[in-house]
Amino acid sequence: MDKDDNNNGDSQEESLFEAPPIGEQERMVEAMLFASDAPVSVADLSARMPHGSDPAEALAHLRKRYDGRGVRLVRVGDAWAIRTAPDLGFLMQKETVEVRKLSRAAVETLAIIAYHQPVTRAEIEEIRGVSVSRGTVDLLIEQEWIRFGRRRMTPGRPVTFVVTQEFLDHFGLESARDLPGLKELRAAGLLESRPPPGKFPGLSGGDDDEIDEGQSELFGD
Amino acid sequence: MDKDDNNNGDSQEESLFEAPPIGEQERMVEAMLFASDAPVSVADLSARMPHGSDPAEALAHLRKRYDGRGVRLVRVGDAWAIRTAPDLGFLMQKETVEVRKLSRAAVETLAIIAYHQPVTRAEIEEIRGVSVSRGTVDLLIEQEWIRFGRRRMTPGRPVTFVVTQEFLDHFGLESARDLPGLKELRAAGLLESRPPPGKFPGLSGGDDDEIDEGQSELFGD
Amino acid sequence: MADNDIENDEFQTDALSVSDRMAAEALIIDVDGYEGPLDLLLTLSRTQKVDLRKISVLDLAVQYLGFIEKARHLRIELAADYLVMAAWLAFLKSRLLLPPEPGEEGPSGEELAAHLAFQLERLAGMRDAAARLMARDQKGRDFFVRGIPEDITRRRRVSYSATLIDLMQGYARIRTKDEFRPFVMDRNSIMTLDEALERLRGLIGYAGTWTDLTSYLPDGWQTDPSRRRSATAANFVATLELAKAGALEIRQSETFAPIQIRKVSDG
Repeated sequence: MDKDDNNNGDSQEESLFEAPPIGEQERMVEAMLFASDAPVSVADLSARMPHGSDPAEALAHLRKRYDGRGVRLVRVGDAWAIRTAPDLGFLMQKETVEVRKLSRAAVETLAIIAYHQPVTRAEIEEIRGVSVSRGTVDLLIEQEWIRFGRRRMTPGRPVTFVVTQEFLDHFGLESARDLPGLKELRAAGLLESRPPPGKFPGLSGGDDDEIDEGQSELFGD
Repeated sequence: MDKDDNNNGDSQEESLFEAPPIGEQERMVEAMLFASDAPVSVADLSARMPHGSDPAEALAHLRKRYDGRGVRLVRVGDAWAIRTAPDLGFLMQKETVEVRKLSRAAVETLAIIAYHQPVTRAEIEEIRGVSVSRGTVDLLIEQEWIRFGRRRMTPGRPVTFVVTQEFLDHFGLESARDLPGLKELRAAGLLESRPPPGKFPGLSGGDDDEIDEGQSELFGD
Repeated sequence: MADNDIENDEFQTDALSVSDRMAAEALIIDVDGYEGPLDLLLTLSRTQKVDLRKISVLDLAVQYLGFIEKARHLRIELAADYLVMAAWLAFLKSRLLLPPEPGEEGPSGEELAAHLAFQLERLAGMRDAAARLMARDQKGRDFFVRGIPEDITRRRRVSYSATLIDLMQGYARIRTKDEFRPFVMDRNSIMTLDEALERLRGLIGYAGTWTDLTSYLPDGWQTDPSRRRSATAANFVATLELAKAGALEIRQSETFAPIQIRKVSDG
């Protein structure tokens, strides 16, 4: 394509700034369409490419190159975008996961289970100071972050909760023992105020696990 | 559904569902990686592809195909992602988000964690010769560049820090083994932990059994 | 700082010229710019212009001590760790210069020097590594992710997201709250200043004549030792407050004698 058609630049400029080869222009268009958060118009492409480039031709090449591939070049109004091939839509549906923020009650319940496992529902309630709703526990089980542990050998033989491998994977932990303790949370700046010295009120019914000793002991070997 | 097939697949099923040709698998991998802005693990790809597929081989083909193009296939830990070619960054000013300027302390702390991981806070302090401020660790965790690793099996069981997949992705590293200059540093013995002869003043850290006490003193308030 | 006179003497004998002083200050004034003594040592070591592995730790110790000395001349406050390092380097210097005393314990001067050299080289190595790391192509600056991640429509599963930070903060929130609990419960044997003040303000109107302070302790606070202690202290501080406000007078006939209070008469 003749550069004069595109630009009004005088001949001197043309000789100084030669347009990149079309293969290079194709790379540029590919990268811009990939990274852009909205379809990009030919004018936009042109404005960002070196002087004398011809995005329309580069687009034509790129479109041909993607022909029959897993993604393709599609036109959206007067702009262009890269989209996955429609016949592969079934692969995307697997990823069909709606992400919701976990409620504060659920986060706290989960944290207590992680730090104090195995822990009974009554113990969770004692620590949080409010009752644990059935929905919260169900949700965490459904999410496969907690599961039932062994029954406690105390009157009533209450079930306990423990965290799962899925939980560890999700939170990037190698084991529940690697959860940082209060001191470390504070050191990392995640805990604002320094509480007055004093023992953590013991959980009722704790048999072998002595929670009073604090976090580091809890997960000690 | 595909997942179920994988899990329950017995020999009968295998003969019924033949894996798609490798060219088709390549398209699938291409589509899935294009669709996602985060790296996708081989296991994830495999779970979403039809029974008998070999995403690793498809990835190898695809990587070759994108060689020299405007986008490229990069490896991030045990996952894969498509990223624009770094030489085309100049086209992308519009997409550039202002990256928070890291303090010298934060940069050095990050480097020490990357090169010495898993590393305890006391070890970082020993190397830098000054205490690590809470804000620094906080910032790096928030940035998702570091996370808590395993506890060290030494007295006090201090937590360690390691770098994340997001760190690798951000700095375009396939794995922590590809850190620049790692080999030279190791060859020079600079990544070994070498206990000081006798007591060494001024620099925090030192011997491990002091870590726990030291932390609460240093970072208490 | 204690020996000002000695310093003044030194000042007169080897008085620095103004330009010398300026130069010294330029080096030292920036002491806040160093991240601790090790950083300063690394900077000083650069002036030796040799490979860090061949550095002379003895020279470095002398340089560092000279630096500290200059700072003292210029009356610059140095953080404690700089002074600790100076003391240690003075010790190291003597170990390096003098033959070891027979039967002396501990590591040799050479071992200590070798470790310091190792630390400096390691710190320099990590600085260099950090610079190389930051010089790499970075996501969002040099290369980019997919701008339009495919909008994936949900089919059956709802995934709840929470980060480790959420989890840890949640836990910290509960733990912090609970650790306050015993403190709150303790308060039934503690009388606060506010309580005592409020009560005394009401009672003071009746204290026209000198009255023993202890007679103001409320019922139920006079027998149990810890409650009595708390109530006495609170009442005493409250009387001081009221005296300061001009509402009452306090007197005590001799040391350890009963403290008496009386309302200030309007007249």
